[in-house]
Amino acid sequence: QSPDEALAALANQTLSTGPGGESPVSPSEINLTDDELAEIKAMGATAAIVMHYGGDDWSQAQINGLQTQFAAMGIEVIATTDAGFNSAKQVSDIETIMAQNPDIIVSIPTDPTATASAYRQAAEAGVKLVFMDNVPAGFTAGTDYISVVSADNYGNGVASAHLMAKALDGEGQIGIVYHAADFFVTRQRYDAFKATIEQNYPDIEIVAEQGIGGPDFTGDADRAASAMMVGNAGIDGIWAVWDVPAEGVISAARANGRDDLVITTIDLGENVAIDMARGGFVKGLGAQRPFDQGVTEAKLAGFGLLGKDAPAYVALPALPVEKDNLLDAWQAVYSTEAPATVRDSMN
Amino acid sequence: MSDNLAVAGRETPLGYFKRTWRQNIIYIGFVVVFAFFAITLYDKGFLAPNNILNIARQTAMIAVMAVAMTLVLSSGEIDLSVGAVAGLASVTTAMAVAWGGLPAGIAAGIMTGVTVGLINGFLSTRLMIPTFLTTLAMMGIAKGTAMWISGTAAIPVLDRTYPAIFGGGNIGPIPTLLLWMLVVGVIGHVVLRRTKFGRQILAVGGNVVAARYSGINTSRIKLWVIVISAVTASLAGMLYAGRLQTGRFQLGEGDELSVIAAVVLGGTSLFGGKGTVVGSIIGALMIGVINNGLILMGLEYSQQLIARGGIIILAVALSQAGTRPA
Amino acid sequence: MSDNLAVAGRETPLGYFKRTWRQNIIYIGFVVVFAFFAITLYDKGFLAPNNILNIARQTAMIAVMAVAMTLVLSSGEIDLSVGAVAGLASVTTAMAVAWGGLPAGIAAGIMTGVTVGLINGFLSTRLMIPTFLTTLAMMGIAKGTAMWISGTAAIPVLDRTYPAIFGGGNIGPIPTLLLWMLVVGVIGHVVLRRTKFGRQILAVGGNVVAARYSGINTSRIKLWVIVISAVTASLAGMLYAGRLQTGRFQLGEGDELSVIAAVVLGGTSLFGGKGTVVGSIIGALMIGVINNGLILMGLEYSQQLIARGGIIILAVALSQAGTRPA
Amino acid sequence: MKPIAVEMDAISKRFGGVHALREVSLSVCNGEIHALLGENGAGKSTILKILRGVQAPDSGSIIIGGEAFERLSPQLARHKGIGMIFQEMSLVPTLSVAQNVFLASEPLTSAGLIDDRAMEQRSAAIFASMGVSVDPTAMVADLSTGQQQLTEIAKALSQNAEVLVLDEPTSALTASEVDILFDLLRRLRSEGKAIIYVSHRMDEIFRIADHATVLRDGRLIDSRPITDYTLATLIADIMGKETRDLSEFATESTVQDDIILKVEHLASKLRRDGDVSFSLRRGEVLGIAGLLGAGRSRLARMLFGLEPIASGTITLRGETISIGSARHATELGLALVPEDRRRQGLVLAHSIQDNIELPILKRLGSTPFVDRMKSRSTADDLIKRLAIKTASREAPANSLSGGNQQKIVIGKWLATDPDILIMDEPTAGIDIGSKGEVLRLVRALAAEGKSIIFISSELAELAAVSDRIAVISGGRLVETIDKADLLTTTGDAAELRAEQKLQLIVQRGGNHV
Ligand SMILES: Nc1ncnc2c1ncn2[C@@H]1O[C@H](COP(=O)(O)OP(=O)(O)OP(=O)(O)O)[C@@H](O)[C@H]1O
Ligand SMILES: Nc1ncnc2c1ncn2[C@@H]1O[C@H](COP(=O)(O)OP(=O)(O)OP(=O)(O)O)[C@@H](O)[C@H]1O
Ligand SMILES: [Mg+2]
Ligand SMILES: [Mg+2]
Repeated sequence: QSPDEALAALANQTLSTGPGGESPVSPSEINLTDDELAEIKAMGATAAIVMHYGGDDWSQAQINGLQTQFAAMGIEVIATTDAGFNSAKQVSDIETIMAQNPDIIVSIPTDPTATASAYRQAAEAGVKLVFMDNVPAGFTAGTDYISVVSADNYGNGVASAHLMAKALDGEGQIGIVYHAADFFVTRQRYDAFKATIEQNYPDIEIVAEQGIGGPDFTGDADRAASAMMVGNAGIDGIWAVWDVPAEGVISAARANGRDDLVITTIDLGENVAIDMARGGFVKGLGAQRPFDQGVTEAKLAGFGLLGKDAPAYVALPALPVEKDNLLDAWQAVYSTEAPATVRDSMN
Repeated sequence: MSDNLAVAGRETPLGYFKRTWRQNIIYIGFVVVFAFFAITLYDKGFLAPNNILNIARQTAMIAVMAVAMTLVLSSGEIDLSVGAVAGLASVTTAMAVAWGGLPAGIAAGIMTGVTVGLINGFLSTRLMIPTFLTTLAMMGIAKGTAMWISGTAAIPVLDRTYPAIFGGGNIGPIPTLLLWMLVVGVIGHVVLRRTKFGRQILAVGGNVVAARYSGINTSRIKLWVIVISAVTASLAGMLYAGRLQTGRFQLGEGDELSVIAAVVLGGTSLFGGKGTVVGSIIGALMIGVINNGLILMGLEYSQQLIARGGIIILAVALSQAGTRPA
Repeated sequence: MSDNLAVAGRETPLGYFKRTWRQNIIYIGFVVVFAFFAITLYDKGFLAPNNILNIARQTAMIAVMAVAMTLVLSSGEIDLSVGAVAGLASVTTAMAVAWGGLPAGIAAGIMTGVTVGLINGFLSTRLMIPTFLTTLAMMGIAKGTAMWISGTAAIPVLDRTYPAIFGGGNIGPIPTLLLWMLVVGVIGHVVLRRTKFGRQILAVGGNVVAARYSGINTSRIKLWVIVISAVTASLAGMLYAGRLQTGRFQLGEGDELSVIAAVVLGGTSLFGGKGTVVGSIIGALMIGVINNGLILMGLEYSQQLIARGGIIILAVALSQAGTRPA
Repeated sequence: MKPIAVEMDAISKRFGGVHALREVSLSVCNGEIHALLGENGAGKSTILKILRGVQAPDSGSIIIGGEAFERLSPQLARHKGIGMIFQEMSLVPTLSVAQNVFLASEPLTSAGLIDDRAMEQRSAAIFASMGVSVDPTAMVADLSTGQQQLTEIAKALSQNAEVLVLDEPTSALTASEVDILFDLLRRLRSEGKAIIYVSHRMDEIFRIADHATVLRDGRLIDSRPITDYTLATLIADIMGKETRDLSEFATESTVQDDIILKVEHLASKLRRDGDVSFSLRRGEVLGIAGLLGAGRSRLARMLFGLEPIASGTITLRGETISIGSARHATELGLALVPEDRRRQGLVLAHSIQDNIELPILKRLGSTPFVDRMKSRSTADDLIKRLAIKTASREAPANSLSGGNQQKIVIGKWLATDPDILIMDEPTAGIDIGSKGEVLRLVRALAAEGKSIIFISSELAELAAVSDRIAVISGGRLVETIDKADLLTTTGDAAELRAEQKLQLIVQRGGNHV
């Protein structure tokens, strides 16, 4: 199987399975009728968005999607919080929000165990919970929460691996810059990338791995990638766990004069898009669809309000992005046209 | 950081107020901020008993650490490792509870603090390395150790009693976290205000040479203060573990700045010699109230950050209007 | 933070060394650390010219901010907002470059620093709010503003000249970042050591009352120092923007601690009155060398954290062995 | 009539409830040395600080060169030619001597940069012209109190001021430095400079001053040419009552037979050429004399465990001991009134009570808690006993006048009720009335069977209070003189002669060298 074939196969399948092993449902199946919409509008419901980390385009697009869809459903967003990867802060955020008795909370847990009791309180207070990507420990779909919408992080990890292999023609030395914390989403990407490379591409050797801890993920990645290039002169490619660290890897490659370095990553941020458009270091990335994901989550929250049966696990397929499909991919990811900065860089 | 030429004599109440505004500033500021939120957010549940208890719960760990930090700053030192030590202690406690139950967990938490404190103290008082450097280094060491022994994963606390004692439960209507905060606060206040040890801490921070000339064993005092700070940070970590039923290296991350901010806001000098435990707790609560109120207001995170900074400055500046030291 | 009873009179070289070890410690420590890595990592490219340049490049922003921070700490103040201001300046610069090209970008970056500096300075010197609080509040405000105006997104810098000047390019074999570091360092050194302004900074930090009695306008000096720090932080932000061809609120996040650590490691007192710019730059380089060396060693992130803490302590303690002040 | 250099008219100043100055006027002429006198807390430093622009008056005006000002700033005062030596030395401890001397008036190179070399040379020249040796490159923090005072003097001189204000410039100086300073002042007077001089040493006033202004409780009492005064009338003006002078303390010896402390061949680790041996009996006052930097304070520090000892033995109550720390020393029944009240004696920002409490914490109750009642009564007792001028024991130490601060330092150590009390320049800055009080106290303690080591640069009081006087030179104890040998005759004249005799010995570094 060539990388291209593998990528084509990916487009129509979702590799992740739900927390309870549920097989994924496509977001196209999540729909509200006009009557239902009117019913929801009449409720005057309120919602809160509780994020794990707000510092990247992915989070913003997700919030955008949620806000857009909630507005369409006549639901007021009364609070938005950012825990900066800190579970204690997230628990506080949930508690604080509970003072306002929201009807809906859409959230991504930083840590499935640490935040469980706070979500449990919310669930017991009758709040409709919709999760992104991951679910607190011990929660069962249908009773404790409505549904979880996943971006198929595993699938994206696989996609970025195939893209790497494609750009390297299936052989070479690569390095990995991963997130040095046991965080569900980034861990899935890492596992997927590594497994895909190891199983499918025996001629690609992983010669260096380096974790980064933040909060300055760009700088951390810059230092890590620089050291990889110094320590392994023959390194051909570096994978970064999301676009913000990837920018650090770009900067390191530039500084070290490694114009031939191949970078693949996950998440379609503006900067990596520009680099890709210019024919720079970023040869490919696996994109999530945060805007659609947000829209889907908002709709599922509506299911909850109506008491309508919702699928336990909804997943959006991974979207492999290369220079060829960059502009279309942008449209798919953000529901807007790619900005001029990206379009102009295409030539 | 500004030089107050203090005023003395048989002074008027106004004069007294002028002289002590830095001590009182926090109380005025706290009342102003609280009143502001109570009015603007009265329909959003800010004053709901549960929300007030939430603020207390969310602030408890910071407040507990702030009590010890008051002693540290009063003695003219600093401890940047508290947040990381809390994280480490949450991990060691959780691992020990899983292994040997409640007593093992408590012992592991406390021992973490004692060990870290002795290392910090030894480096600072024997090798004369400034505490800023020792505790900054310790911040990395503690965080790294916590990541290492836990494999960066969360360690669940399955024991039922542990969370009930440390941070999870309630006694009657009162959260245990609130009790911990009160107990630690009262002890800290009495120690600093009423005991010989407290007097020595302030003297060492106020003028270390004069303290030595007065027959005070200055390095022993500093050692004790540093150990107390680390043990208290561990306690905070144990409370985190109880509250979240999890030990994790990220718990407490970045708390050092919040803790020091609470203490300085409370009127304790960064330069030593002056400290008030009650002020520090109010300082911590004020930060908690601001965080809570801004979320309830429905502000975005970026706006919350801006507003928080602005409110802190306003609260300090307002309480001080017309009381510029001569 | 420890009290050195220094010895005076016509002293022996050893006596001189003993008295000044805190100033020299960093140089010894730096050599020790560098030698250690040069030996253990000689087959891993540590000494490769490119790696050395990488270290310089990665350290440049910290070093630039450390120069100004040396002045700030010398004057007895502190600036916790530098990291966030660097992030904000990277955003404003990038936005202005996109809007009006290179000159607009430079103007926007500098203006960001001037504005922040004047606000910090005004609050600290007119309203007498301790700089710890003003700059902590400003840290939140600057970060929030950067997030807000950029919508938390990265702002790409597409202009080609900008990165060449600020941080991206090389002049001959030398990275411009290295030049920036050297230029700022030399200016900072001369200002602190050889100008009246620098002398007044040290006087204000050493004894603010004596400085005022000597006819020094102490609040003007402090205001200037605070403004310089903010402008330098903005410059660092502009360098970040040039190096990464992006403005982003997270750039520089957490740098304040690294910067202060570099300065304190360099021998500047947190309590004012004593500062060395060269030491601060060496301090920054030492942290850079340690970070780089530990990654080259192939340690895990958690192990790096532990080792970094340990090495800093060891370096300080070693350089000091046998020179305990009496 | 000489031209008036500066005039202060009806100056008032309050600190909280304290009236430091009430409508005080002062006018100083060119070519005149004008003594400003008054007991501790009379308001001398306050009016001078107003003149120097570092404090603002509540009302009144300052007239310099015909121009009237409501208040001055430090910059303006300096610009108007007013230079000042502050009582509480205003040096930057982290800068070198030369850097302090030229602070805010640094010589510049042609490139506009500070010329440190020139600064050092010029400071060295100033010290040379003063006839003293201070290393211009030394850190001020490392200087002894006396050397700091010389630096402060050099700083004021370097400014070439028209009006030179000296607020107790000699409190840490010995007779020879005082002589040098006086020569300098006379020269400046002849150049037409106006000099304001504050001192509690009456002999100095009559030697140098042309005119005297006396303040009491913030009020102007009198201002007359010095020739109008006798010692008795001047003291009466200052104190508001007749006071006895120092000779009266030459009381009966209370020395007992048993030796409580014996020191043999003591040398400091920081100065290994030292050699001090003496023995101290119960009930004895041992005076220590010496030139500036002779090592008197060093001896005190060694005995109190604050400076490491290179060689020699200390035998206390018949037991050879090594004193490891000040804490240990206090436990052994020693006490030290250190010479630098601001650096070593007080936590300036803390209250009087808190300062007094520090060395006696052990005694304030047997629990870990401080017995505040007892602490309060101790503080009140001492405030009364030493006539410390303060509104309350809660006032921070730095709100007191210099002399009153010094009294707290003495007080806090008296409260420890030591067997051996070491006093290093205890009367520095203390007014003439209180000085008598302190000396009386010392004799009273001796009568109780305590032993006292009394270090002083003021030979008159040394002669008055001591049973024996040890002379230290270059770290060595070169001579011990019995009081009886100094006082061959009785009465006022003999007192002076004893003092002169003593000075001769001190200057020569011993009789037999
Ligand atoms: N900063 C201050 N705050 C409060 N009170 C002060 C302050 N400075 C001086 N005082 C008070 O003003 C009065 C006059 O003090 P001042 O220092 O002028 O006395 P002085 O004549 O110089 O005494 P001494 O001979 O002891 O130096 C004293 O009662 C003192 O307590
Ligand atoms: N706390 C201290 N620790 C170490 N050395 C000191 C200290 N204070 C002063 N010195 C140094 O010791 C030298 C001797 O000073 P010392 O105080 O012993 O002499 P002294 O005769 O008492 O002089 P003075 O009358 O000036 O105080 C001084 O020149 C100074 O450099
Ligand atoms: Mg005075
Ligand atoms: Mg002396």
